[in-house]
Amino acid sequence: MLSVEGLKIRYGEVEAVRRVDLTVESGEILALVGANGAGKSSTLGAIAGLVRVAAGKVVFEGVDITGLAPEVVARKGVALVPEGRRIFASLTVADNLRLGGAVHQPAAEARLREEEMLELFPILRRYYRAKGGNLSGGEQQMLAIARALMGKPRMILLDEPSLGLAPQLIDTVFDLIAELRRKGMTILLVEQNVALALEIADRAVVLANGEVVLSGTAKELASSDLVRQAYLGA
Amino acid sequence: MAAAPDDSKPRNVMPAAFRAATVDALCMVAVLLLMALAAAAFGGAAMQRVVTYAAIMLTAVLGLQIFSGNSGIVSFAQAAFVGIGAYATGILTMPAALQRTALRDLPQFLAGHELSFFAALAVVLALAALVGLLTGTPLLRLTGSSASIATLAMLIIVYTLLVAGREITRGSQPFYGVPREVGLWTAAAVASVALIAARLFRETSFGLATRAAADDERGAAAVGVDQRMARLAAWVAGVIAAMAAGALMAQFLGAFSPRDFYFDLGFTMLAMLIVGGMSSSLGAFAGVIVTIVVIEAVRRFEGGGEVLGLHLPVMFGLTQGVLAIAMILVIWRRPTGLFGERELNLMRMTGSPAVNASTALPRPVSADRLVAEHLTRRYAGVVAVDDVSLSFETDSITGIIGPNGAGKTTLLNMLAGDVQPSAGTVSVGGTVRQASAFRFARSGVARTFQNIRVFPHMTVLENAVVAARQVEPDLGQAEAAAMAELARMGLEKLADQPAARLAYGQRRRLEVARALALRPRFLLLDEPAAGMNAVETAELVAILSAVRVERRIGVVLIEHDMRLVMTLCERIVVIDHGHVIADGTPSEVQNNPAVIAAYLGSRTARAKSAASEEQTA
Amino acid sequence: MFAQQIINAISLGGVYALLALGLAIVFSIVGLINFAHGELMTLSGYALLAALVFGLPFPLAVLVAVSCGALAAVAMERIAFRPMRGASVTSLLLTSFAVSSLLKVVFQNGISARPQAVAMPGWMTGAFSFGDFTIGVGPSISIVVSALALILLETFLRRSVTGTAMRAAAEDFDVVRLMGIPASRIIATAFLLSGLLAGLAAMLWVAQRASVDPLMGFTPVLKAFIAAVVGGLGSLPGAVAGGFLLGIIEVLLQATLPAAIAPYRDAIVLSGVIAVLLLRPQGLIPAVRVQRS
Amino acid sequence: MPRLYRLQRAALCAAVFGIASFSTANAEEIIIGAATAQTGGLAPYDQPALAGLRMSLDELNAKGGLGGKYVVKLLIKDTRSDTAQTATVAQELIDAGAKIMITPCDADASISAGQLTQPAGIPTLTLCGSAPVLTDAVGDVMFGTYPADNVQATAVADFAVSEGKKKVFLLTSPDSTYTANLPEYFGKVFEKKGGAVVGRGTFSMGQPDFSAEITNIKGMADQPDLIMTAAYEPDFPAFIQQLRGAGVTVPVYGADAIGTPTIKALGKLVDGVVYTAAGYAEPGSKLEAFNAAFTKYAGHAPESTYEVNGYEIGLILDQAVKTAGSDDAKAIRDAIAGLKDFQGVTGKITYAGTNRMPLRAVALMRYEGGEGKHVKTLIPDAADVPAP
Repeated sequence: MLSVEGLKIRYGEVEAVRRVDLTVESGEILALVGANGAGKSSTLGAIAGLVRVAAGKVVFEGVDITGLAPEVVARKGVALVPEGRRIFASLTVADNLRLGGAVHQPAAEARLREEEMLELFPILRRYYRAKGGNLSGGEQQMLAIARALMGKPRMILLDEPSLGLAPQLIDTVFDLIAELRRKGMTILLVEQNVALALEIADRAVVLANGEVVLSGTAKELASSDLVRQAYLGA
Repeated sequence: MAAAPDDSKPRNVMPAAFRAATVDALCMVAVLLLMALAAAAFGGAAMQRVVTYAAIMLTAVLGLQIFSGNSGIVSFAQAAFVGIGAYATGILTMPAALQRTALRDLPQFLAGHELSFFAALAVVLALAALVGLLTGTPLLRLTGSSASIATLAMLIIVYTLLVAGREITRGSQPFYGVPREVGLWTAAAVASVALIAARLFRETSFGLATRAAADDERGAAAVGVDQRMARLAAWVAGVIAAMAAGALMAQFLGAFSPRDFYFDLGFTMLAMLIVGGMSSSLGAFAGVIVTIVVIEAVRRFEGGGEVLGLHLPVMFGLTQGVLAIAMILVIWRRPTGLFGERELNLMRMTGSPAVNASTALPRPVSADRLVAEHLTRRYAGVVAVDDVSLSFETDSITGIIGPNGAGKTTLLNMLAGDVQPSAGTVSVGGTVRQASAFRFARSGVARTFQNIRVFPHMTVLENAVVAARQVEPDLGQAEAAAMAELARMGLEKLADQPAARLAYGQRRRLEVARALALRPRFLLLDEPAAGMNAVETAELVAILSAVRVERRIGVVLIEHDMRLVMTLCERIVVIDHGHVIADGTPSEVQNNPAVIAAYLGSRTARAKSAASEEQTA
Repeated sequence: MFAQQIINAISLGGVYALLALGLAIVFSIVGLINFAHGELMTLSGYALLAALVFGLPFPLAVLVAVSCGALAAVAMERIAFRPMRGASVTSLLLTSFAVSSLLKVVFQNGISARPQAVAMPGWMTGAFSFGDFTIGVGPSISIVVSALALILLETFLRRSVTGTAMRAAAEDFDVVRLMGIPASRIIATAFLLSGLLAGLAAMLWVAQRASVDPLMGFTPVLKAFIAAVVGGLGSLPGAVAGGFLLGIIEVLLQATLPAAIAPYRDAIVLSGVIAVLLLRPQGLIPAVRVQRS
Repeated sequence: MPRLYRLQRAALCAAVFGIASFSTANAEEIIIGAATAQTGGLAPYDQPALAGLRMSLDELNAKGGLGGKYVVKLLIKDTRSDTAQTATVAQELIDAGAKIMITPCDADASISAGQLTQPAGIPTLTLCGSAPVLTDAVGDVMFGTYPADNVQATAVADFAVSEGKKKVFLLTSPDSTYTANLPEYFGKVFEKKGGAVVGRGTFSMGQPDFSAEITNIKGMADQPDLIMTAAYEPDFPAFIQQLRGAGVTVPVYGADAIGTPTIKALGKLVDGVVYTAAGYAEPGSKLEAFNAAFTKYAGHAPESTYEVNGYEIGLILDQAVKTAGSDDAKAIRDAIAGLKDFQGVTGKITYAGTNRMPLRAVALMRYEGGEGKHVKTLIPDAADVPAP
C-alpha cells in the first residue's frame, strides 16, 4: 500500500535520515521503532509532506507522492497524527473535528462521519463544546486520532501516541489502535516504547542513526536478543 | 569602545581570536582609508562628500551591527541615537553669538560652550554611555520581536522629544549654525575606530556571550552566560557608535531637523546592514559600500540626459525603486546578506594561528555537594516532580531513569537552576541557591540538553570558549583551556568549523566539551547517548569514565540506553510519575519488580511482573 | 463633553482596530508584519478617487475601492511575499518596507506627489443633535462600519470552515495542511481579509481628510502596528483591544493634556507601549501559538 | 578578454565615481542647478514648484535665454527629501559648473546646500521655503522667493483686526516650522494690536482625527471669534470638516498653503475661510494667463501656488541677468539683491532693503461658494512684522 525507498532527509548539513526503505501492506500495523533522534518522526514527516525529502521515493497506492504538499498527501488518503497531538487548543472539540473532515466531503457526509467518531470516542461527545486546550492528554490524543479519521483516510500515520500519557490511558489508546486495525485500517506506528509497539504491531522496522538496522515480524523482533538488550533493558 | 579585557593578570600573548580580529579590522580600515585617499586625490568635492557621508553611515551601521548583529534583535532606534548625538554636538559646538539668536531659550548650563569638534565628541561619547544604559535597561526584560518593537517605540519617542523640546532643539525648525569642521579625514578616522571596535567586540566576552544567547538562550545560560549584561554591553556600544556618527553628521550637515533622524534614516541603515549581512562587521562594511555605490551609480541616470550616446528620460524615484528591489532580491536570494555570517578571518585563510591547548589540569570550581530537598514542580495542575529529595556527591556517577514523562528532565532542570521549583530547594556546596541557570553554571553545575543546544552560528572553538570565559577571565587562557576540552573530545581538528556543520554525534560531544570547559564539580547530562550509534556510545562511556576519574567530578545522567546506564553508573535513581520509586546500585534496581512494571510500562511487562509475583507467591 | 470625548475615542479606536486587525490576520498566519498595509489603504483611496471621477455613484465607488484594496493585497502576496515564505519575521518585515517604499515612489511619480481632493457627499459632514449633545455623521459612520466589520469578521471566523481553518492556522499551520486544507487558500484568504479591512479603514480615513496622497498610509500603519503589538502580535482579539485602547488613550490625552505638554503626547503614548511590553511581553491578549519546530 | 575587462572596470569606475562629467558650459550657456526633492516627503512642494520653474526657463530659452543671451541648461538632481543628500547633490551641481542654485522648499535642506554655495558665491534661491530664518542662517547668497511666514501672518492679523475680531484660538502642530510658527506670529501681532489669544490647541500632522481638540473648543467657556491655523492638506480638510460637523461655526483663518484645489473641492464647507495668496487670478490678470499657459504646458492645471512661484523664479533670474549684463555669479547675486518693485506674475517683488526674504504684497482671499474670492491686498508694515 505504501512503500518508502532509499529515503534521505537533511536538516541543513545534518543528515537526519540516511537511508530508509520500508513497505506497509494494506490492513497491517507496521511499527517503526528506535531511540530518540533515530529518524522515526522525520520519516513520518517526509511521507506526509511536512519534511523535505533529500533523496528517495515515497509511493502510496502505486502513486508517487514524494515531495507533494501535505494537503495533497492528505487528500490522497494518508492522515498523520503528529507527535505531541497538536490539537487546536483554542478551538472547540467540534471545530477540531470539523476541520478534520472539512475539505473532501460534502457537509452532510461530514456530519455523518462526525457522528461515527463520537460513537467511537464517547469522551469527545461529552466535551463537544469544550476548548481543545482544556482536555487532558489522553483526551487530546483521542481527539487527534478522531480528527485524522474525519477525513476518511485509507492509512494513518501515528507519531508517538503514548508520549506523556499515564499507563491506563496508554492502554486505552492502544486498544483503540488495535480496534482500528480490526476495522481494516492500515497503520504506520512510530513508537519509542518498543515493548508496547511490538505488542500490537504485525511487523516492525528498527531505526538507528537514520538507517534501518533490523526488520521482521513483531514476534521475531520481540524475541531478538539485540532488541531486548537495547530497548528492554533485559 | 569595546570592553577592555580584564587586565588584572599579566599576559604575554594576545589571544588568537583578538589577533585574528585585529588583522581583519586593520585590513578593512586599510580599504576604507584607500577609498578616502582615492577620493581625496582623484575625486572632486562632491566625491569627497559622498565618501565622507559613507564613512558616517558606516560608523552608525557598525553600531547597529554591534547590537543587532550579535544579539539577533533588529533595532529601529539607531537613527534616534544618531539624532541625539547630532543635536548634542550642535549645541556644544555652536558659536555662542549665533546661539543667542538661534536658541534663545536654551537652558543656561547648555549655552555658550563653543567646544571644538573633538572636545564635543568626547562629551557626546560620555553622554552616549549614559543614554545607552538608560535606554538599554528596559530592553533587557524583552526578547525577540518584543524587543525590536520596543526599539521602534524608542525611535518615535526620541523623535517626539526632539520635536517637542523646542527650547533645546528648535523643534521641527531647522537647527542651523553648526560649524562644519568634519571633513573626509575626520569621518574616516572615526569610522576606522568603529570598524576596529565592531570587529573586536564580537571576540570579547560580551560579544561571545551575546552571540551565544542569540543562538540559543537556554544553552547560553547553561554555560554561565548572563545574557542581560552581555546584551546591555552590546546595546551601549551600539549607542556610542550611533552618537559618534551623529556628532559627525551634525558637523557634516551644518543644518538639520528631527525629520532627518527618523524612519527614513533608520530604514536606510537597516537596509545597508541587511544587504551586507547582519552578523559580521564585514557585512556592515560591505553593505554600506555596496548600497552607496548602487545609489551613486543609479542616481546619475535618473535625471535623464545623454549617457553613452543614449537619451534617457527623466526617471525620478529610480534610486528608491532600485534600492527597494535590490533589497528584496538580497533578502530573497541570500537571507543572510551578501557577506553571510562569516568574518574575513584572513589569518585563518593563511593557515595560522593555532590555539595551543593548555596542558594544565583545570582547577575545578569549588562545590562538593548538590542537594535537592523536597523538590516539587507543578505545571498547570499537573505535578511533574513531586517532593523529591536527593543528594549527589562528587566523584560518582548516578543514572536517573524512568518512563517517558516521568519528570526526569524537569528534575534535572531544577538541579541546574533552569526551572524554578514550585516548592523545595536546591543547594550547591551547602548554600541554597535561587533558580538561575547562569549562576548555577558559574558555581560548578554544568549540564547538557536532551535536544542538543550548541551555538550553531559560532565556531566549535567559540562554543567552548564562551563557557571557559565564564570561569576564566583571561581570554588567552580561556582559549587554551577550551582547546584542551575539545582535544579530549576529539574535536580539535574541527575547532574552526561553525558548529552547524557538525554531525549529530559530534554535536553531542561538543556539548559535553563545552560543559566541561566550565570546570564543573557536577556534570548533568540529559540523554547524552541519544541518537548515537553503538561505537559512538562506547566512546562516550570511555570518555565519561576517564573524566570522572581525572577530575573527581559528580556526573548525573538521564539515559534510556540501559546498557550504558548499567555499565557506567554506580548508583541509579528511578523516577515514575514524579516520585522516586527506587534508589540503589544497578543490580538492586534491575531486580526491583516495581521498577520493571513502571519502566517498561506495557501490559506485557505488567503481566510479566504479575506472573513473576504469582510464581514467587 | 466627557460623553462626547468617549464617542470620539470609540470612533478613532474603531478605525485603529480595523487596521490592527488587518495586520494581525496576516501576521498570525505567515509571520509577516506588513508595513505595506498602509499603501493598500493609499491604493484604495486612489481607487475611490478614480471611481468617483469616472462617475460611479458613491456607494458603488466605495465598493470598487474596497475590492481594489483586497485584490491588491492578494496580488502583493503573490508577487512580493510568496517567494519569501518561511523567512524570518525580520526578513519579511524588511521586505514589506521595501514594497512600501517602492509603492510610494510609484504613486509619487506615477500619479502626483500632491494630495488629490476626494469629494465626499455633503451628508457625511453633517451632525445629529440631541439637545446639547451632537454626534457627527462621520464618527457615527465610523463606529457603525467598524462594529459591522468586526461582527462580520467574527462570524466568518467562527461559522465558516475557512474561517475556522484560519483560526487553527494561526495556532499551527502545518497541522491545518495535514487536514487537507491547502496552504495557498488560507494565505490568500488572510491577505484578502487584510486588504478588505485596509480598504474599509481607508474609506473612513479618507472620509475624514477628504483627500488622498502618496504618503498617507504611513501614519495609520504605524498606529495599527502599535495597537497590534500592545494587544498581542498575531492575536485577533488583541488587535481589536489594542486598537480601541490606543484610540481611547490618544483622545483622552489630547483632550486633557495642557497645551505646553501636548506636543509630548506621542512620547507619552509610546512610553506606555514600552511599559505594557515590560509587564506583558506578549501583549494584552497573547496569541495562542504552538512552538513550531 | 583582459582588455575588455579593464574597459568594463573603467566604465564602472566612471559611473561610480562620477567622472562621467557633464558637458562643460560654452560661452552662451548658463548652468542652473536644481537640487530638489522629486521623491519622499518634500516632493509635494518641490515637484510643482520645479514644474513652474522649468516652464519659465523653457519659455526664456525660446527667447534666447536669460537676459536674452544665456541659454539655460537646467541640471536637476533628486535629493530624495534627505538633507545629507541635498548637500551632496548641491556639491555635484557646483562641480558641474552651476552658476545659480535652486534649493528645496525645506529650510534645513536649503541651509545645508546654502552652506556650500555661500563660499562659492553662487546665488541660491529656495523654491518655496518661507521660514524667515532661512536666509540669515546661510548668508548673502541665499534668497527666499516666497512671502515669509511672519509677513503672511502679519497680513492676516491686520486683516483680522480690521474685521473686528477680538479673541483668537491658535491651532498649531509642532511637526513643521510652518504649522508651528505661523499661528504664533499671528498671535504676537494680534495681541500687539489689541486682540487676545484665548486658547491654544495642537494636532499631529497626517493624523486626521481632530475630534478631541474640537470638543475642547466647543467646551470653552470663553468662545473665540476666530480660529487661526496654518494646517493644510490633509489636516485642514479633516479639521474643517469635523469642526463644522460638530456644529462649531467660528470663522477659520489660515495661510497660503490652503489655497489649493483640494481645499476648494470641499465646497461650502470652507465658505468663509480666509487665506493668503501670492496673487489672485482675476479675469484678465497675469495669473489667469499663467494658469492657462501652465495647463497647456504641463497637461494639468496648477495644483498649488508653488507652480507660479517657481515660474516667477525664472523671471527674477532673467531680470537679474539682464541687470548684471553678464553671467558672473556675484553680479547676478547683487542684481537680485537690488531688485525693487519687480513686476512678477502675481504682483511686485522687492529684495532691496530686505534680508533677502522678498517683500511682496499679500493677497487676502476668502472662500465663497467654492471659489476663492479676493478680499484685500496688503503690504504689511515692516515694523509690525515679528522677529523670526
